[in-house]
Amino acid sequence: MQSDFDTSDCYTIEGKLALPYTYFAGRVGSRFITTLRDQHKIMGVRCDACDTVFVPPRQTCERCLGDLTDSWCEVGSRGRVVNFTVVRYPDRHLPRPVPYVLAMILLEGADTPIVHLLEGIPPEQVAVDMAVEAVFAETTTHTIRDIDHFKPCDA
Amino acid sequence: MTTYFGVDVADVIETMPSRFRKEAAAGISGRFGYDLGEAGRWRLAVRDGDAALAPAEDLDDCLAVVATDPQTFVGIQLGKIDATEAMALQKLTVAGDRGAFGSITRLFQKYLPPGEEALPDTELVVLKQTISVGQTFATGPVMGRFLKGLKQKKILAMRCPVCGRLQSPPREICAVCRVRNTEWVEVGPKGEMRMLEYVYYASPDPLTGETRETPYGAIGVLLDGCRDEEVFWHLLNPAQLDRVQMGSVIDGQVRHGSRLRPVWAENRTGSIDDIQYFELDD
Amino acid sequence: MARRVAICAAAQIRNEANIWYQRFQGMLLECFESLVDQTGLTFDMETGVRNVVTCSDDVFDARTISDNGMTDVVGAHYRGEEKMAQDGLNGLGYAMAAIMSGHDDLVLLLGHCKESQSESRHMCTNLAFEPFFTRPLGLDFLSAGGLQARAYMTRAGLTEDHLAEVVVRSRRQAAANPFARENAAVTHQEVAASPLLADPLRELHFYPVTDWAVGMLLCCEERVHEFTDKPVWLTGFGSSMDSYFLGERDLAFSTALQQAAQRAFKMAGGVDARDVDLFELNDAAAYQMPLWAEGIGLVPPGDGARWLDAGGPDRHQVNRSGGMLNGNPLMLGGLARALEAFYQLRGEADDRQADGLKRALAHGTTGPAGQHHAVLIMEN
Amino acid sequence: MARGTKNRHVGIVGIGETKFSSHREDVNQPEMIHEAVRQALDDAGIGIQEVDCVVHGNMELFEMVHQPDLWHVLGTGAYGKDSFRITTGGTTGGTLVCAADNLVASGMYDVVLAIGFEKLQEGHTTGGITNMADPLWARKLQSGALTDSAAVKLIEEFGPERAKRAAMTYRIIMDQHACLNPNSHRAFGLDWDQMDDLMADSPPLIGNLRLIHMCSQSDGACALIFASEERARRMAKRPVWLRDHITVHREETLNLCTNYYPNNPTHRFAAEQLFARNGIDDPLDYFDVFEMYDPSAWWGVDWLRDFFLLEGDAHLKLVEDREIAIDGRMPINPSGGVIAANPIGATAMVRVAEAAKQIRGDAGPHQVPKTVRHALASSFGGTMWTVLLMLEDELNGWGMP
Repeated sequence: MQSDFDTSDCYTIEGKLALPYTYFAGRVGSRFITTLRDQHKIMGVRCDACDTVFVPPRQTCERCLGDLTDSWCEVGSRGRVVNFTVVRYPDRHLPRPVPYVLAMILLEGADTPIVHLLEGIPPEQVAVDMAVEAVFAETTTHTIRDIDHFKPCDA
Repeated sequence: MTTYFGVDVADVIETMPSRFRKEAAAGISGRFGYDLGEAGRWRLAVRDGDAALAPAEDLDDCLAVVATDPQTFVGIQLGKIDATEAMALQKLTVAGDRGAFGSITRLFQKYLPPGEEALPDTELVVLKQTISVGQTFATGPVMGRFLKGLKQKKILAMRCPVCGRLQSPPREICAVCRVRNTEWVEVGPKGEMRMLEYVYYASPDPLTGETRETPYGAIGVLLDGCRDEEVFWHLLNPAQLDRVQMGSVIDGQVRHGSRLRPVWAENRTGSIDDIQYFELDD
Repeated sequence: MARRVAICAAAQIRNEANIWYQRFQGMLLECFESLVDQTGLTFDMETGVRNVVTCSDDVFDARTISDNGMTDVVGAHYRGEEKMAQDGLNGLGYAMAAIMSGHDDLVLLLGHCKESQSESRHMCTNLAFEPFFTRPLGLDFLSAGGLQARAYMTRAGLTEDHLAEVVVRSRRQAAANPFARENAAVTHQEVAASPLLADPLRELHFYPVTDWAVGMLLCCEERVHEFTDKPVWLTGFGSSMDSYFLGERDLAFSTALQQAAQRAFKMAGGVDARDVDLFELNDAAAYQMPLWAEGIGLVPPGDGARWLDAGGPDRHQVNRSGGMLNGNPLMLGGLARALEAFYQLRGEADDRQADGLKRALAHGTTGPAGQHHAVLIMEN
Repeated sequence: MARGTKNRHVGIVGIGETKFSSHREDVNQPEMIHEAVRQALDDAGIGIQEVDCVVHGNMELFEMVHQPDLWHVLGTGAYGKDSFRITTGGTTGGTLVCAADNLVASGMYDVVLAIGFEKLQEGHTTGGITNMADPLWARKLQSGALTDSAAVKLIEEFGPERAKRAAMTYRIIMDQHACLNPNSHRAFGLDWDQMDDLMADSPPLIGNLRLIHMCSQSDGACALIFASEERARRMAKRPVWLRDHITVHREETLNLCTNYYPNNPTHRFAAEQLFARNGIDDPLDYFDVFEMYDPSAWWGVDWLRDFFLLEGDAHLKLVEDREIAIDGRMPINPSGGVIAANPIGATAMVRVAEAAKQIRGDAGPHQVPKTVRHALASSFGGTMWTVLLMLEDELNGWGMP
């Protein structure tokens, strides 16, 4: 602050940015979520032109704009950790009390890793390349958190 | 009965209790009327998570009554007709407590014609949430001084040093002259009604996330000491919405509006709420 | 060939942790008044400013159409105003186009962001993640940075010591910058002991909450003499967008930045990083300075650690301002880089002035872990 | 053009518009955007690899996705390309067109794809617009973009009977146009014999502004492809040239009684400036069609006077004589306009898209019957902001040295 700035009339007022929202997953996203919810299967989409299996799914290939609507393939519910971080700052938007692990997990059969929660192991023991498997949620949130978390498993 | 969009209107009505989502209805009770023209009049009684539907001649005891023709009713149920548009066209009206009726309509699962099942791959996933992030809004020295004035029941304005325009609430600058406002003056607190926005439409207040009560009147008051379009924006006592007269100036012809005075809040903190609203200064 | 474009003047307030005593309008007005004082610019419809480009953000301002609140304080009443809703460096790229096209002779550019206003800037950046697959996991720009930090540090052999050195240097450089956020000087030990936020990122590895406002006047070649005798020419601009999902990017090497830089170099007449005398890179976190240096082609891919060990940042004049790491708000990190390059190229960088400068590069990023990059080449 | 000359000419070579609708549960945001992008690319007969730069805009608090162009890269085609995100409230679609024009004319990019969209079903539109107001004062008072100030003004000047009839006449003509446009969100099939009932009985929103007068809340996207003259001539059968554009904003504080404001209305100011610098003396005579951003029937009627620089009741007469109908002297919104479909971030771009289609002569059932050579398109947003754009079927030597 400049030293000559007169702040005698300055103060702050608390408020919010609070508005209701309704998000639609669309046909492709919905199929992924309902399959996850009802069958505990994780689906990907395959772009033949880019020779890539993408998870999460998308209707259009981001890279070549090819239509991927009907190019579903199932990927495994097991995979390996390719990267991770430990979230240690508490905040209201976080799904868990800190600390918790956010890992990038490459599922069997997928070419692109997804980010998810890794639990069942102390954060300091998490390592790249470890094998993990999905633990499915008991109640649906209609999001990727129908996988509750991933946990370590035998390779 | 008749079919619309290939669906028997009776089936839509009679499946209402079975489509009622008990789990979502906790704490909601009341009677709601459906006046469906040639498809009859129906009363839906909701209590403690249960719903009962019965034909009824008299719907006077209902919290809200929706009146529409059977075709529109079925169309809305099937998602073929938009309810808001039906209202715009007068094909659907809601008498009584619109808000309560709105909450009831959300308690039914979507109607599916016989033989159609909700297949997993046709289900379209929806995520409803209110996003709320706390904010600390700065007043800065200009708005701060104005808001502090309200604490002392004073309405302050700033005057442009070039064109003399008054602004209240004040701005740091006069947009027209592109110079800082420098001079403070006290205006009002009484004034003349210039403009009334009679608001029927209830919408959420983003500062709280709550839905506003309607009707309310947002008003432009020409405070004493101000001229032309230097109006002050606030609320009108909702009980006086139909009693005020707007003023105007057209081609120099002045027509005066109702005289208004502010009603000050008892506990004033230096915010817009320090004035509850304006009311007629009889 | 389109006409050339120059920045003629710049103004800013100091970067601060919490400008609780000013509305953003007041912050912008100080910059606006300074630009008018410096240049005598007018808003005459024939010869004055008719177009203002602003940079701000609806979520950080908690305000739909955030530019609506500032029309008066940026002089745009009854004139044009267009809001760049990306890092402000893109605003400079767009302002260049508006002048080169012939549509405008002058463009006033003003930006602001008050990170301190919201309860948590991480809640704001969490909203940049879509609602079904990423937002529910609590991802935000800090945790995305944690993931990128590990990926890059592994690839380039970066250690905690390297990060500490970047932070210590940033604080040292910023101490010579009177408009930099006031931060305590720190030691390597203090950096290494600061709390972990998103492993391997520590508190001091990530840029602090900052409020700021800035403004510039841009002008076509023909009329530069009306406003300054020290124009800084904008000679190249390029940007590029990477994949959205973090898993689909190479977090350890930014191809988008490489593309953005190549486009900017090409436009500037086919130069490359060796032809640039000073670099300002948008390092929201300590690991990003070498990562972005690789992206623009200053450092071979994967050589970040060796480059730091060899004193690369000082040798190549990288982030003499202290960088974003010392504290600039999101949305303005890249614009702050261009501002430093502007002062350096004019020889007005006080105690941090570099010698013999002809050409500088300013870099800006938008999105988590640098999804979108913009590169601007500036010359005196 | 400004005071100088345009560095090079810019043509619209591809047009894409989704169907507009109150609900698009079947697609997410990037998927909906992609529908328009795909159409525009196909219309231009090019692949995404020919696009150099993507310009994107909407209002992010309507859907609450921060910096949504980052996510939307899944549908926009911006991957690996230069891209900008530029927004100006309701005028966003117009601003994106101005931006694309500047970006191509500058020589920085040869082919630019501009995308405006909104998925209003995903948020609360009125709440979202209310949130544009100052948090310490007006946010408590405003209710979205709903205002009957234009009604008050017209009623004061021309009396309630004439004003209300003019607004409803305008409304019915727009609905008749909307019925011709397969992309319309709302097309009721209103008849002239419903006029009295609608004037009396449509649910009131604010004062004399009734639900029937007001624009819809729509989902939809619009994409336009712009190319340099050289590329455009090779690409499109018939490029539509963007001649000039002007943007006029005004201060945040919006006083409700504007009829004695010392400044012109922004729309009028924009029109005066734009027409003067392009040598157009009589806009009503010069232009063949006008796609106006008309958020309500009241505003539509009121603004005709400003955009065509009319005096007295000339604008009312245009409406009363139905000269604004598709086969009239000055067809207004043959598309049905904003009352028929309003995906806000796309709306202003749809005006340009529709004006361009009229010049190409391939608007379909809502093609204006006469030859269209000169088209005008407007945008509205913020607190009475204007973007006004001129489109031409021929270059005619304008704008060059």
